[in-house]
Parts: sequence; structure tokens; C-alpha cells
Amino acid sequence: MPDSPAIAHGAPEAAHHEHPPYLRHHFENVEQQADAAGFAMWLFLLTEVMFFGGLFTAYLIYRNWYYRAFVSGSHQLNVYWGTLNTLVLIISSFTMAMGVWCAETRRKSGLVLCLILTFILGLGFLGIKSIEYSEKIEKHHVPGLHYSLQSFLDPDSDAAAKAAGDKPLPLDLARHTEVYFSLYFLMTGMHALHMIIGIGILGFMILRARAGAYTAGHVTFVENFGLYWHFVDIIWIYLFALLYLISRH
Amino acid sequence: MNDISPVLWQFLVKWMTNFALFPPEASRIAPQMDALLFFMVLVSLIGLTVVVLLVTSFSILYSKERHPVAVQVEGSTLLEATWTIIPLGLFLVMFVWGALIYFRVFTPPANAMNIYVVGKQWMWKAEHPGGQHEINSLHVPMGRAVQLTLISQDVFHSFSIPAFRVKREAIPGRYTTVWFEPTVPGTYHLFCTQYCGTSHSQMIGDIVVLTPEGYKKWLAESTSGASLAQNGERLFASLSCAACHNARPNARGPSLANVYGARLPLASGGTVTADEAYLRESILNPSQHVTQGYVPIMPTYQGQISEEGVIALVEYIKNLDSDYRIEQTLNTTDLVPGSEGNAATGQAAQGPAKQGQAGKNSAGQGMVKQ
Amino acid sequence: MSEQIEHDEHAHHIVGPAVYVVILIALLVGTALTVWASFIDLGFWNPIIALAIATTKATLVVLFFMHVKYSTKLTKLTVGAGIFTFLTLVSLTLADYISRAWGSW
Amino acid sequence: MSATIVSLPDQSTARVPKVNYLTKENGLLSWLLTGDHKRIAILYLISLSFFFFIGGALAGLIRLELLTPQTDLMATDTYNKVFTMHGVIMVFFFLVPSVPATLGNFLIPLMIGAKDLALPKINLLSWYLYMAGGLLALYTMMTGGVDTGWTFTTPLSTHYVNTSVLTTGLAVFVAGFSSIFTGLNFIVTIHKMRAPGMTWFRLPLFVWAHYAASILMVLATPVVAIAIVLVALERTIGIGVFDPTKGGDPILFQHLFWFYSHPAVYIMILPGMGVISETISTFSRKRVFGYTAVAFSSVAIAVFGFFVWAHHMFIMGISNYAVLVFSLLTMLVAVPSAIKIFNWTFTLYKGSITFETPMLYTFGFMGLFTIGGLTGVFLGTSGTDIHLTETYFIVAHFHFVMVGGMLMAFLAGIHFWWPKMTGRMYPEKISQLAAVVTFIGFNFTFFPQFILGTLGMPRRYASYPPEFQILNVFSTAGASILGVGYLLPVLYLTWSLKYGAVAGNNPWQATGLEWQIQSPPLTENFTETPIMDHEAYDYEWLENQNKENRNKERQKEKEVTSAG
Repeated sequence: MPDSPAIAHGAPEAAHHEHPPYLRHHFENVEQQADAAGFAMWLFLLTEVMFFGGLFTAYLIYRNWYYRAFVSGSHQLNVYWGTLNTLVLIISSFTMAMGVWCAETRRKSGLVLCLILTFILGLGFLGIKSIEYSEKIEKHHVPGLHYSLQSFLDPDSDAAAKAAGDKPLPLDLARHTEVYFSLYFLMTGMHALHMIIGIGILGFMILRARAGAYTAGHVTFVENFGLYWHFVDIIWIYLFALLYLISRH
Repeated sequence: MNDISPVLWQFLVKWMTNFALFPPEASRIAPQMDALLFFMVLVSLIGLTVVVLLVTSFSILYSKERHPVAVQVEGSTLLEATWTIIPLGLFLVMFVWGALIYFRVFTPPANAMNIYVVGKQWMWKAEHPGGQHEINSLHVPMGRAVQLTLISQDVFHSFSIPAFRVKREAIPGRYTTVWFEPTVPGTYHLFCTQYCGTSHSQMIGDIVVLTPEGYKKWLAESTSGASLAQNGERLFASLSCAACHNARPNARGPSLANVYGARLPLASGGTVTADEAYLRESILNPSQHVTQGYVPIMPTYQGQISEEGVIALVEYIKNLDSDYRIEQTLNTTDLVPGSEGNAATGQAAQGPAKQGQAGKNSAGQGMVKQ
Repeated sequence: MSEQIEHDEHAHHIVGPAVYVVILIALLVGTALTVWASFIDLGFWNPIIALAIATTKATLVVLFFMHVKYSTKLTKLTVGAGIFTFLTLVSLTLADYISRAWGSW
Repeated sequence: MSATIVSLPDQSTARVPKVNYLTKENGLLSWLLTGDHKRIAILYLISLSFFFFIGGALAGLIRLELLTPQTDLMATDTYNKVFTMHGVIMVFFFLVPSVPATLGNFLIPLMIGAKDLALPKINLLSWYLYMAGGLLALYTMMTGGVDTGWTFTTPLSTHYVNTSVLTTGLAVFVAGFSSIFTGLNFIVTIHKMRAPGMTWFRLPLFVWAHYAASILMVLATPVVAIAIVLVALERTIGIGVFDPTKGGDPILFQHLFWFYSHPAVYIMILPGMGVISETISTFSRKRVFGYTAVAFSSVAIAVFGFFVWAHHMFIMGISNYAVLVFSLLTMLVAVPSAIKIFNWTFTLYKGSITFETPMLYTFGFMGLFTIGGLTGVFLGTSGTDIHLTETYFIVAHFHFVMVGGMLMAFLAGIHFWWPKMTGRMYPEKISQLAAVVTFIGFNFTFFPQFILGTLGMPRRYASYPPEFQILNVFSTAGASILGVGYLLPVLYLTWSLKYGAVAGNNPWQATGLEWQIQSPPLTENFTETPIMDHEAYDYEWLENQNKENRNKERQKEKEVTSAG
């Protein structure tokens, strides 16, 4: 049974342009497909914003409540590692952006190079983060049963605290540093998780890029991954300011 | 009529005989609350009737049989405006009226008598200033403003008295307050309305409203010997608070005489009113709230004193009007057996699991965690 | 805002390396700046400066690395919606926490 | 003002087209790996109904237990688990995905003249996520269950219960992403896939409603996801974020939780409202009164929906100032719903109304939702909320909106589009009976609970003071009637799959694009890209189309006769 002629019909879409292999059947044309994919990616980033939003809200509340504990807590973070990581991530963001440009301008070798650089920088970031984490673990600054208040009750026993010139915190204030470190590990941990996922996808993209997948005009995937990578970068820019740089004077 | 199942029959009779839409009005706020409720019910009924009438009449008038030809109507800005503005207006009236009642329910009058209530899985424990304790029941005098200071020892509970139209959550780690003025003697339901675990539905009790004389009588009968403040004093001594909080020239802590209700300048700048909540906080997190001119040397008593203990201390400090009393406790400190030990061994107590077992008996000693 | 219009807006603009390099330098400078600022005592202003710089950096990334400056109204709107909802969550929640300190009334 | 005569076409000649999305491919895999939005909708419909009846069975247990004041059917902790699982399954695995995942999935591309949703693979993925979450929840129920209440209130859920909070949390988390992907997919589709000429103000209101709901799904759901993650970590390693003994604030959890769970009720009800707009217009053969008002009220609900969450916490120790602000904002969000109700009512005005089953359900919706909405104002008003909150009044209000509103709309939609989905009509008489039974049963079940609430009976009580019994008996009796009302459709709809009368393209003479194509539709929906050249609900246009068709047929006959 044919459609009822109730609607005026346009010409069959097969007429008005040839099908590139990557055009999914239900799209009118490549333009529409790319638009849809990009828009979908942005919407996904919205959900990510709200996902981290909950954590940032918690952070702001407790920072206002337990400012001193948060200061002493942040003094336990190594601002130099943090800064280095920020630079690494910013540069990786740059290489990713260049990668997108290479894909758009169909520079295959350039794209592969940029992706590999991004990949390495990403790994570098995680490496540095793991160094920082191991420090925390040694000092028993991981919240939970084995959490230790030593560095805050008696700063002289702790290099970092001493360097920052912390005064000993009374027990009740010192206890609240655990909240700080909970948020520290939550936020950086969530961020690191996103990095790991990103790096995984990067590896896959490098292989496909080698085969010239993204330099044949269909750059949607690279562009969208770029968006994701830059988003992760932005999150870190805030984490760095909020967690490391509360008060260093 | 008994050809209907007798059981059902008996149910119906019972229901018809004591059918009610509202619980008894036994407090000053109840009639005001009900007035608003009646107003809202009225508005709702009118609204509902309008909709139902329109729908039914249209369905009859414009059913296919009567009205085979549908007339296309675009819409009408005038009508849209009408049913935007009228509901909005009504809702705003309700909002203002409701806000006023909310304000009354949560603003206790100055002369209100204060009763402390501790919620724990799964019982309500009331602490009267005179030292009377009750479990799952609360005796209050008629015609007297009663303020409840609520706190939970574990999870959220909710102290609900339908007959008084008041309800307030007892939350862990913070005092909440609510007040009411009973107007009709009698026994009313007390419910925990916030789901609090396995025996939630057994966390119920009675609110007993007594005539002033009856209340006096009850107080006299059920006194536990020492008043809440006296228990507090004992605790104050056994924790040797007076070691610092003595009004001596070289005292390391501020004097606590007449501190309750005063506006204190904070070391961190700004001022704070020393109410129950503040007193509690400065016992558990002293360094958060250091008053001007003192250094944060006071140890925290978090996890060392049960909520009942804190309440006793707060009540003691509230009633502390001269430093002479403190001198007394200072002298009695060493008379209290094993008080130092208690204060020390308290350290271990941490986390809600342990808190659960605290405060079974209510003498000063018992309030220190063993 | 029908499909047609969106398409017209969407002249797929390719951002060149020059722009990227400029942004990169700006970001690096920003990082240096914020670290430096955190070491000097500005009291009340420290967190504000830190957040201001962070926001500037984020904005640069969004506008140029993520091409929002050159994208359709729809994309800009999407970003706006995200920021708006996030601010709603933060501000209305904080409203409760801040006003709690004001006492009962 | 002009007249439209609509005549139902005679069904006898019509027959179900051989080629359609159901017969395109066969075999289980062709379903489990399908990208076709219509097939995914069917998958959802089946799995949703499954979870609905599990949740319903649990509800039955609750009502049985509450038949008597004592706890005689089950122990209190069992009862707690039962109502918790009822809440979790009904909210996260039925109500949230109900209309969007089934009808929305099936119809949005058809209504906007697209071949499929923008992201078919994501669409399928979201079904798998939904199933994963659902089965995990079931598994939890089988192995011990959870007794925190569907709100997972801290610190109860983090420190004081020893039931499987983690697995349930994970189930909700996963289901949350399923709903995020659905919403995301709808937004992209509605923005990017509309057929030529299908401008925003030619969209059916069903699509508008889904657009609004999707915004909420995308923006609110992640917040509950992170809240659940925090609860899980609090429970496992004891990060102190919600733990008062470590300086955390348990109320923060409620803020994060309700930031999702309040908009969630709009995620549930908005698509239902979309359905009502379609049915009420179709069965009164008249365009929806005040199209733009209805469309914008949907968006208004979505936007205001974000500002009111703390009205669930009025007596929970949030600041009194916050209470006033949130109470005021709640009043604002109540208005758009009123606007919708009145617009629907006036859609009937000067229509030509018939009373098929979907219309009966629609009337049911309008009545019950009006009550549900108005009682919502009782709870949004800070003063009366003190007395009514945490009692059966809440339970009644919620069920009037969700079961009386949402579920009625769902059934209305299922009956309305059943011919489009299956190509066959449902049996009219018995389904009308079912609609009436459902309505009666519903009121018997839930109206007494309003009285119970005002009398002060607390919710989530396994045992209660004896004076509340009689009303509980009414409620339980009603529940059994309601149960019948819900079972009937399953039976006759399944029956109709084989024996139902053939529907034809447009049995209701509705104007939506989905009715202008064959039913069941082809896998690619439209053989040629449609061009939308008229407003939504344009019955004159439909009438002209029918005239043309008749003329064409006459032409044919003439030729035949002349040739013969």
C-alpha cells in the first residue's frame, strides 16, 4: 500500500546528491549529519558540566564552612606538579586543536603527529597525577579508615606543611581536612577517569588516522573528540585554581 | 442490612460514627492552619468543578450526534490571560497566607518553656528542664507555649503531632526547633514521619496535654532527683571545663556566666548570638567559633559526650547566671570519682555506630561515653 | 529557527594555526599569572582573582579551541544553557547555606 | 471560522500492508540489533510493561499489608524493602522512560517527517542501558533488596542500613544514562531532522512536550548520578561529604538528589501532556485551543522546574529564607499546568466530539491531574506543607499526578497509536470498559489517602493506629479494582494483534504526519521526504485531502467502467 497522497512530496532525496560512504541512511545530506553529531556532542558536554557541577557545589559549600582546613589541605598539594600538569594539559589541548585543523585541511601526517603528541601529553599528565597520588597515599591523606591528621596537628613533622609555614590546627578543625581530601580525590579522580577514557579513544583514533580515515573530508569524529578533550582541559583549569591555589602566601 | 458481610458492616458503622476529615484541633496554631486548608480546599473544589462542568457540558453540547460540524477556533488571548492571572493570583494569596503560618510555627515566643527531644533509632527521648525523662511520650501543660529543641543521634527523624499541626525534622548534628501551645487537654498521636529504617513505624508515642495543675503534679511525680542543669553541672565538673572557664583573671577560657543569649564577638570577626545551637557547636567544634581575645586551645568533645550530655551542658550554661557556681564546680571537680578517666577514654568513641549506644542512663557520669 | 536558517548560519569556518598559537600563549601566560597571584596576599580578592583568570582561560578555550566563536547560534545557546543550569544549581543551593547562618528569621 | 465535516473511512476494504517495519526482517537478532526507532519503541514497550507489572505486584503487597493495622502479612523490614523496590522500579524503570521511550521513540521521527532519530545506535544503546539497570534492580530485589526508600536519604543509606544500596544505586545510575541518551537523541532529532516546511510552530504539541522533557533529562539527570556516586563512596570508604560526624552535611545530598528528582516528575508528566494534546484535538476534530500557549507552557514548566526542588525539604532544616523563595517559585510553576488544563477544556468547545477509549482516558487524565496539581499547591505552600508533608497526603498527591495523570495519558496514547503501531484496532467496547474500571478503581484507591494524610497518617508505615483502618480498607479494595483495570488492556491488546480489525492509514482522521502514511509504517517511514505545507491540527486541510482522494477513486471507477 503506497503512502496516501495526503502530503505534497518532495523529490526523492537520491536525486539531489550522491551518497558518500559515511552518510547514514536516515540523513538527508552530509551537512545535516555533521550538524547533528556536533550538536549531540555539545549536549553530552552539558551533561558532563552538570555531573561535575554537583562536585563543584559541594566544594564551594565546604570551602566556605572549613576555610582553614581547606587551606592547610591545599598546602599538602605540590603546586609545582600542579602547574606542570596544567601546562601539559593546555599544550595537549593545543595539539588537539591543531589535529582538528590538520584533519579539516586534509593533512594526514600532521594529524597523526598531533594525535600522537596529544596522546603522549595525556599519558604524561596521568603520570604526574599518579606521582601526586602516591605522595598522598604515603602520607595517609586518602580519606577513610587510615586517614591521618598528623600533618595538620603537628605541621613541623611534615615537610610540605612546614614549608607553607602552617600553624598546628586544633583537632576539630584538622578533622575537616578529610572533607577537603575527599573532594580533592573525587574531583581529580573523576577528571583523571575522563582523561583515561580520552586517551583510550585517542589510541584508537591514531590507528584510524594512519589509515587516512579522517583526512578524506569526514572529520566529525575528530572534531567531536576535540570538543571532549578541550572540555576535560577546562575542568582541570578550574580544579587547579580551586584545589591547588586556595592560599599560598 | 446485615446481609452485607457483618465485618464490612461493622467497619462502615465504625467509620460513619467517628468520621473526620481533620484531626482534633488541640493547639493555638491548629485553627489557623485549618482555616488556610479549608480555603485551599474550597478553591480547589471550585477549580475542579469549573473544569468538570465545562468538560461535561462541552461533551454533551458538542458531541458528534448533536454537533457534527466542528468549528475551528484559533484561541483567545483574553481567555489565556484570564486563566493565567486568576490562578496565579490565587496561588500567590496561598503563598503569602502559608508563609505567615510557616513564620508563626517556626518563631517561638520569648517566654516559651524549652523541652529537649533526642531522636534515635527507634525512639523519642524527651528531656525536661526539671530532669524528667520520657521515652516515646511527651507531657506538656495546656495553655503554655512549649518550644521543642530537637536533635537526632543517628539518621533523620521527624517529630510530628497531627493534632497540633506541627512537624519538624530531627536532624543529626544540628538543633532544630519548633513550638506549639496546647489548648485542649488529652492524649494525641506522636509520629516519626521521616522514614528512619526498620522500625520506623514503631517510632510512635503519645503527646499528653495536662492542665497546669496536672502538669505540676506529673513533674513532681516523675522527677529523677537531679534537674537537667544539675546533671550538666556534674558533667561540667567531671570534664573539668572549669579548669579554663572559671572567671579568674588568668582564665584561659571566657566566663560562661550569662553568656546565653548574648552577642559574642568572634575571633574570626563578626558576632554571633549564643543560642543553644551555638553552645552545642562550641562544645563539639570549639575552634570553629573562638570568641575574641582567646586562643583555640579548647579540645573538641566530639564523640565523647552523648547528645543527652551536650543537652545537659547546654542547659547548665543557659542557667548559669553567676561565676560563683563555677567556683563551686571547680572545688567539686576532684570529688567526682573517675571523671578524668572518663574524659580521656572517650577518645575512642567515633562515628554514629558507637554513638548509638550512648546515653542509656542519664546521670552526669552516663553522659560521658564509656 | 528552522533547519534552513541554521544551515545558512553554519558556514563551516576553519580556524588556522596562527589563532591557536596565540591562544596557547595566552593560556600559558594566564597559568603563570594565576600561580603568581596565589603567592601574594590579596586577602578577600585571592579567590576572586583565581576564578577570574580560570574563567578567562576557559572562555578562550571554549571560543577558539572549541570554535564556539565561529559556530551557529544554536551551539552558543547550548553553551549558555549549560552555564545557566550550573549557576542555578550552585546559586540556589548556596542561597540556602548562606542564609542558614542568618539565624531563624 | 469555517466548518469541517470528517467522515471515518470504512475499514472493510483496508488490509494490513505486507511490507512494514514489523515484517521487514525476522528473527530475534533483527530486533536486538535494530537501529529502527519503531522497533526500539516496541522493545521498550514490552520491557516497560514487564517492569510496570512487577512494580504493580509490589504495590499490591503494600496494599495487602495495610489492610490491617498490625504487621501481619510481612515483617516491617520486608515491608520497607517492598515499598522501596516499588518506588525504585516504578519511578526509574517505568515512569521516567514510559511515554518518551515508547511513544516518543516511535512517533517523534514520524511526526516531524524524519526517517529515524538522529542517533539510532545511541537509541539502541539506551535501551540496553535501561535493561541492564532494570535487571540489576531485579537481581537486587531477588537477593535481599534494599530498604532506604527510593530517595536514598543520607545518612540512613550511607551508614545505617545493611541492604544492597550499592547495586540499587548502580542500577539507578545506569538507568539515568539511558534516559540522558534518550533525551539527547530527541533534542538533536527535533532540531536537525525536521522535514522541509516543518517549522517549530507547525510541530505537534506532542513533540513540544517531549522537547521540554528532554531538556530536563539532559540537564538534571547527571546531578543525581553524581549524588549516587557520592553515596556509594560514602558507604564504601567513608568520604565525609554527607557524614555529619566528619563535618559533612546530609542535607546536601537532598539538594543534589531533588535537583534531579523534582524535574524528574516533569520528565514524567510532560510527555503525558503531549499525548493529551493529540488525543483531545483528534477526538473533538478541532485544532488545540491556544496552540502557542500550550507549547510555551511546556517549555515554561521545564525551565521553572529547575528552580523549585527544595520544596521537598521545607521542614528538613534548610534556611527559612530559602523556604520562602522556593515556595514562591513553586507557585509560579503551578500556573503553566493550569493553562494547559483550560486550553484542553476549550479545545472541546464547538468541536465534534466522539468518545473512543483514548478520549475516555483523556477525560480521566484531565480530572485526576487537576486534583493532583491542585493538591500539589497544598504542599508547595510552606505553611500547610508542615502539616501535610511526609503523610499519605504526599502519597495521594504523587499518585494522582503520576498514576492518575501520567499512566492515564500513557494508556490513552497506547490505545490512540495502537492502530499505527500494529496496523490493527483494539476492541472498542471492552477497552472503554477497562478505561472506566481504571478510573473508578483509581479514585477508590487514592482518594481515601488524601483524608488519611490530613488525619496525619505517616507514609512508609508498616503498621498504623487502628482508627485509620477503614480508609485503608477502601484503598486496598480500590487497588484490586485498579489491578483489573490494568490487566484488561494487556489481554485485549495482545488479542487484537491477531484478531483486531484492520486499522487502515488514518482510523481517527487525525492530522499528524504519522497518520498520512501506511500503518504499520515502512522501516524508512516515508518513501519520499514529506513537505509540510500546513499548520498542525489543520482539519480543513485533511478534509480537502480526503475529497481529492475520493475524486481520484471516482475517476478510476469511471475509467474502468468506460473501458469495460
